[in-house]
Amino acid sequence: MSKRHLIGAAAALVLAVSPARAEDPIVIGVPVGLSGANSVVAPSVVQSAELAVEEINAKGGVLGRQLKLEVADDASGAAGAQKAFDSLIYQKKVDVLISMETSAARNAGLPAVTKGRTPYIYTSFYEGRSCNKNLFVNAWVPEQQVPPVVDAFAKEKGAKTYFLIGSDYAFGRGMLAFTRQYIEKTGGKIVGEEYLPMDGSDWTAIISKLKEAKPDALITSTAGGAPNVTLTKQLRGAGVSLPYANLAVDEGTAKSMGADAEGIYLSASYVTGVDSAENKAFLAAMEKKFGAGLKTPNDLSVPQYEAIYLYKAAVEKAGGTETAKVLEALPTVSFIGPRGTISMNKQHHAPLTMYLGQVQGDGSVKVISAFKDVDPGEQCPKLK
Amino acid sequence: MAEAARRAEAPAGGDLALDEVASGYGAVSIVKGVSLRVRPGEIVALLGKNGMGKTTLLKTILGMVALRGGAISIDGASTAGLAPAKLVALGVGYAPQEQPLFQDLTVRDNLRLALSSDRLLPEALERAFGHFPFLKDRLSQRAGTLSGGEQKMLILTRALMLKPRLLLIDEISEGLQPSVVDRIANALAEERAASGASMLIVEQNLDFALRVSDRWAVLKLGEIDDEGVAEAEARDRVLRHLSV
Amino acid sequence: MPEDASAIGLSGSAERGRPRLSRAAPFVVAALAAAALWAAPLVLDAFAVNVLTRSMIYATLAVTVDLLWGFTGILTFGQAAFFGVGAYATAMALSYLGATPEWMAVALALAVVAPAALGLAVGWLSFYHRSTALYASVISLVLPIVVTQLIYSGGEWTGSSSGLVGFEVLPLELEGFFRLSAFALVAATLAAWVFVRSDAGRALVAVRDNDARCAYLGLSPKRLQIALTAALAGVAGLAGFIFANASSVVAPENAGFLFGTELVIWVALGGRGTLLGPVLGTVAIDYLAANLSGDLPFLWQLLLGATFVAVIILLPGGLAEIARRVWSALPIGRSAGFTPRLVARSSRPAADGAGAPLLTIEGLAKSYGSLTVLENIDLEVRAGELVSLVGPNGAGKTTLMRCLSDGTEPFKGAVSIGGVSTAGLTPNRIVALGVGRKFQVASVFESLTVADCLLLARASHDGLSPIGRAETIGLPQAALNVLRMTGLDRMLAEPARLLSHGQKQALELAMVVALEPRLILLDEPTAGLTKAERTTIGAALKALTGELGVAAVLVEHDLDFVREISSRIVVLHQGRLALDGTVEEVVGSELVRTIYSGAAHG
Amino acid sequence: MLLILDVLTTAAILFVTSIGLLAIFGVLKIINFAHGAWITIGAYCAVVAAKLGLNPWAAAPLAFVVGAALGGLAELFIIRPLYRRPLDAILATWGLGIVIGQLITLGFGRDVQFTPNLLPGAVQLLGVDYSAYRLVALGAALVIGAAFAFTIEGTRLGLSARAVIMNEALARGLGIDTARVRFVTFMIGAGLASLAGVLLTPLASVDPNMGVGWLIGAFMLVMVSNASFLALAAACLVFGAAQVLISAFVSPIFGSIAIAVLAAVTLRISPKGFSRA
Repeated sequence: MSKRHLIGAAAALVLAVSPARAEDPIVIGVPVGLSGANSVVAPSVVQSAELAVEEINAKGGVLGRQLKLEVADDASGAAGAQKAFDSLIYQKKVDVLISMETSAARNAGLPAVTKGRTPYIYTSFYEGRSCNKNLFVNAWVPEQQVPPVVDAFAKEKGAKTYFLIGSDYAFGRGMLAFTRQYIEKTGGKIVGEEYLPMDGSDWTAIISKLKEAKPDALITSTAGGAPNVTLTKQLRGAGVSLPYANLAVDEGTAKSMGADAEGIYLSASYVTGVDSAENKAFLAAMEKKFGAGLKTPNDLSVPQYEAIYLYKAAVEKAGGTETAKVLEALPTVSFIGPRGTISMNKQHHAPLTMYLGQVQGDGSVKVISAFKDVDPGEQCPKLK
Repeated sequence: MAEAARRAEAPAGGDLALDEVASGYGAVSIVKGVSLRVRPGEIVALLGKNGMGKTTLLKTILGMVALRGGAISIDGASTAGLAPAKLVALGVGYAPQEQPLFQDLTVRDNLRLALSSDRLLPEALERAFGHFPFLKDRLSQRAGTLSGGEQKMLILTRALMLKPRLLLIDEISEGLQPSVVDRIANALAEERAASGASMLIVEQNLDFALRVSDRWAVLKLGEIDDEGVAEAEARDRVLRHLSV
Repeated sequence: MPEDASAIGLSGSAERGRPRLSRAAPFVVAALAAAALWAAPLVLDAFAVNVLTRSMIYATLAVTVDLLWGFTGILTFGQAAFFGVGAYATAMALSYLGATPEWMAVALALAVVAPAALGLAVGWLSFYHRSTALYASVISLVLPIVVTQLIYSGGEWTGSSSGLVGFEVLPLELEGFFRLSAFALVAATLAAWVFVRSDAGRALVAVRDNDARCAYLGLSPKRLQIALTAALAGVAGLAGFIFANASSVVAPENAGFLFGTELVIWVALGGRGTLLGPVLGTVAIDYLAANLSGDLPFLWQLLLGATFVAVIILLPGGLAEIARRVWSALPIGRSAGFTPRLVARSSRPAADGAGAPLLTIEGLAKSYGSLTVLENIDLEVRAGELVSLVGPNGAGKTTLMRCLSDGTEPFKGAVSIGGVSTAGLTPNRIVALGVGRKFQVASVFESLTVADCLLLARASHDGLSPIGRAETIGLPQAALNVLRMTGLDRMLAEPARLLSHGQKQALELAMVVALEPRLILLDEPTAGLTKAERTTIGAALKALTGELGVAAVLVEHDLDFVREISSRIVVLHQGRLALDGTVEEVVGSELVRTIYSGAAHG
Repeated sequence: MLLILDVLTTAAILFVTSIGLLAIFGVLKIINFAHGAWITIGAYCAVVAAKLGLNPWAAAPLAFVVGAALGGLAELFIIRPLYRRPLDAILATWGLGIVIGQLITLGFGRDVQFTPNLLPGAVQLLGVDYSAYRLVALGAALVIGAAFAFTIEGTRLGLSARAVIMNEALARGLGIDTARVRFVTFMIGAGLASLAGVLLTPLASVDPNMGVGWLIGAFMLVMVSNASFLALAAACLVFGAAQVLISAFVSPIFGSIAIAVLAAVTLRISPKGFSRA
């Protein structure tokens, strides 16, 4: 319901600003999973993008040009992404793609990005090692996210045996592959690792296996949205009360899941509780713009907001939107946003401050500890 | 409710009139212009060899096969466009020949299905036991487990459940022993005596047909080939139409 | 067999000039379309080129769906799966082997062979003796689900939910892929067009209309359906190959059930059974979808869904139906179709040795559950005999005919034709033994013309051309006689559904006679016929048995008719052989009189 | 022990989601491919009930009524013209499903909705902790099955419906208003599908396309049951067990196609499926 209003609002915004300019606006394509697995978080991503565009346009735009958003639904999957990317690149002729998407959608979009020679900033945490001349990432990878969780479980809960559950796709498999590696490296043991297809919703058999394996802790990495929701519902329904870290849950989703999410551990580069002037200003601006319709800002929507500012900085440095120059400028610019100082200067990825948090009864996330400037590691050695 | 009132006023037996009735299936024309009258309380036997259109004619009267030409009226009112359910409500009872029973349902359920409400069941069963007392002990038995003769008696009983004013009966004597044929003939006679119902019976059993009916007609290739009054002398005349 | 060219040129000499013209038409249209599509990228923008490339690949798939559903009557959701298998075979080959020209050729071969092999297996599973259309649809529904799940379970190999991406592809630009898929579409449509207009194409419609009749003409409808499934799976795989190259991404959705339903929707909206309707429908709808669904995603789907429902209910012929109605209202649209001429051909030599019985039935018994329908039937029929099977309703006559013509029917006892046991043989194999069966309700191909019905009747002897139309149909003289006596020889271009009941009966008889059977089984051939029609059919039967030495078994209620033509009469009563004798013996017997006057029982 | 409970509850859920389809297929001989859409309608009734602040359980009767009412409309305008074209009826109902899905999207958005859990937590049963709600689902299946059995065996409507299933021509000849029987049956079948939608909310995510996944399983189960509801119960138990066991011991992915594949094979071997037993 709210999304319809959002899109309507976005359209109205575009209509209101575009005709007045002498020069054409800079068009930002946002392919995002309005339907399918990502539909739970997608609205918050669109909201933060709208705020960034509004703020920038209010201050005169970029190099005197206004920004304009083109949102397209990628249906959270490969086939939908192909259509969305084709439409944005060839029909809407966007200058840049900035988006939070599933790994399936990102992968499916990359050939179009390469062919269409469009810069692409990916703003979702993911399994890592996606390398493309045109692709930059300002969210976390397993190297940044997994260690805090595993270390905390080992230290605080004395966990030695782990059970891993994931959605069967690049993110789920990639995250858990790293998790397994890290756990085994630090002396823990995996007693089970199970996957369900992205469209699967019946976790019964896997949950029963989990119960039989009797691990000390559970770590899951599903596709966002529906799979995550059904898994959490069914885990709670089955009375599973282990220490449980969910690598794919964000604060917004946790909030909508209500009581089912209570007690879940998560590891993120952003939680609403981050204590900084930038974050407070951001939250206030979001509150003001969207009021009651506000979707809780989260680890997936905040990078989207920051990425638009990073793109603005790169265009200003490059002196225009020409792809080659923008790509050259992107790794050199930085922006101080709600998550702190962000710069995609490590092989097209960004060092980030990570937080270990736990979902409370009211759906808010309590920060347990913070880790400064965690390095993304060797993601794309062939890119600088 | 209005129907019930109308039925109360109407004479006991229905008055069926067929005027140049034609019908068939798909491209096939089967009944090709039949005119026939069954007056209140009258029993008319429709004779003829297989495939001559007798069953189709009955189904046309009941509204199960669409009328393609001519007119059908009951008590002077046209039945055009009336669904079988409507005609049954008007007092038409039907005893079919092909797949005439719900084999897997009990005798009681087969009988219940002929009634519009279960409240009518006890009274209707009482009347039925009057004709065929054996049914009393068989109510919970599956219809398919009855013997051939018993099945035929059940089919007839079911057609009588709603106290019809016009009965359409299709080859009720088929494949039966003479003793059973007798019981059925008696039941038809009793029913007419009790309720005054009119009947159109399709038959291949000539002796049975001539015994129970007042008049007969022979259908050949969808048309009435010959007709007459049911009397002993008619036997040879009809047999010429029926056999080799 | 000697071609006796004594043409009895009765039909369509006025139309002789037309066939060549209309045969060239598809090629001219195809050449024009190909030329236009070659030039199209010059005027279209990159987005349109990109979208239409995909639309045309989908349209190629729509052609295969139309052949299966529109022409052959197999409602399939499975073409998506074959497409997906082709696309994945390509993507996996290119990912793991490389994209050198040699490996590209291997990828192409895999993309066609793998789905075709899968199609063969699916066809075998879907089509068997007594399989139903619904069952084939069920299988076609299960297939994409299974293929999708296999892709999911392929882990790194298939990329699971993420699909495969980043493999090297054919070195073409956007325009190149556009032209490649345009070429594939034109070629597939042209091939399909030529095929459906050929004699073999009639067989597809025949299978859709009446697959039992096909089997009883000695054709194997199931084999045809299996072959078609496999071949069109290969074509779908080829489309998958082009798709994988053009998009450089393959995803599980490409093989999914939802995509399968989309294909059916496009074909239904375009107009099933018209080839061009589905092609244009698919391209138009997919192109519109790409343009509109970005801005009006829900409304677009809503509109499409509502239109689909409305078309299915109100306009089953799809949008092509509207075009066809307009076209046929114009004077130019009302040209008569091509009609072959009938020629006589010498019949095969009369049955071997009149001594041995042609049909032998020993101890045949048949029951449905506890109900015994036939018991203890022993019967022998020799060449040249015309045996009538009479008896009241429910005596088991039709059941007996079924047992004789279908060896898979469960019954006890033995039936042999010319010394060969029929146990376990499907109808088409019994027909190959020299048996022809005429059904009680005239069983012809309603959508085909009289000429096409006869053509199919000869198919098991003369074959069917997959590319062209035969100029003549060679029929045995007896079949020609039936046609001439009933006037059907002057109605060759008439669709069978427009024939009268009697004409249909005669056509079916002519079709059965055209098979040149040694034994002919007839179930009430005169039911519902006029007196004149009965006489005609009786004469034809007498000629068949008397002059050509064919044996005939006839179920009949009309005893006058039976008396006129039979050489022997067998009376069946309550599942048993009550009497077997000459016409005089049976007609005069007291038993028959009692059976028919109703007194007999037990 | 867990496995046994999993099998029983899985079978129960399968039964609940397919009984509505079975009712319609049995009497109308039509496969309602909009069945999934009615499941979705039911789930959204739970969403609406939650928004209105009703007791979560109140969604169940609400869904049945709403589903049945919409089912009545669909029967009149879409199913009725297609009785003689059963394959086209599959397509038309599929199209109807698309329309319903899009209308729901227009009304509620395409994202996942959250509903209150009908009964959270786990209970101790025979030595194991087991999801309380799955046990409730098992009970619900038994109640629905019993109510269905009573309707079929004990009421006039059920008797008429059985008569139409067994021999529609005869039923018509006896004066049964077969059009009305079909109409009412479709309403009940649609209502049961919606009721199933409510019962699924604690287990599944609620989004406009949620029903499609359930449709296929239900369809295959109904195919092997051949309109007999006892056969359906048996099929749910056997195939549900296969699904759980294959998921547990082979792979959840193969488990998810177990029903479809086994049902197809069953039909190939014995076209009447489970109803023969």
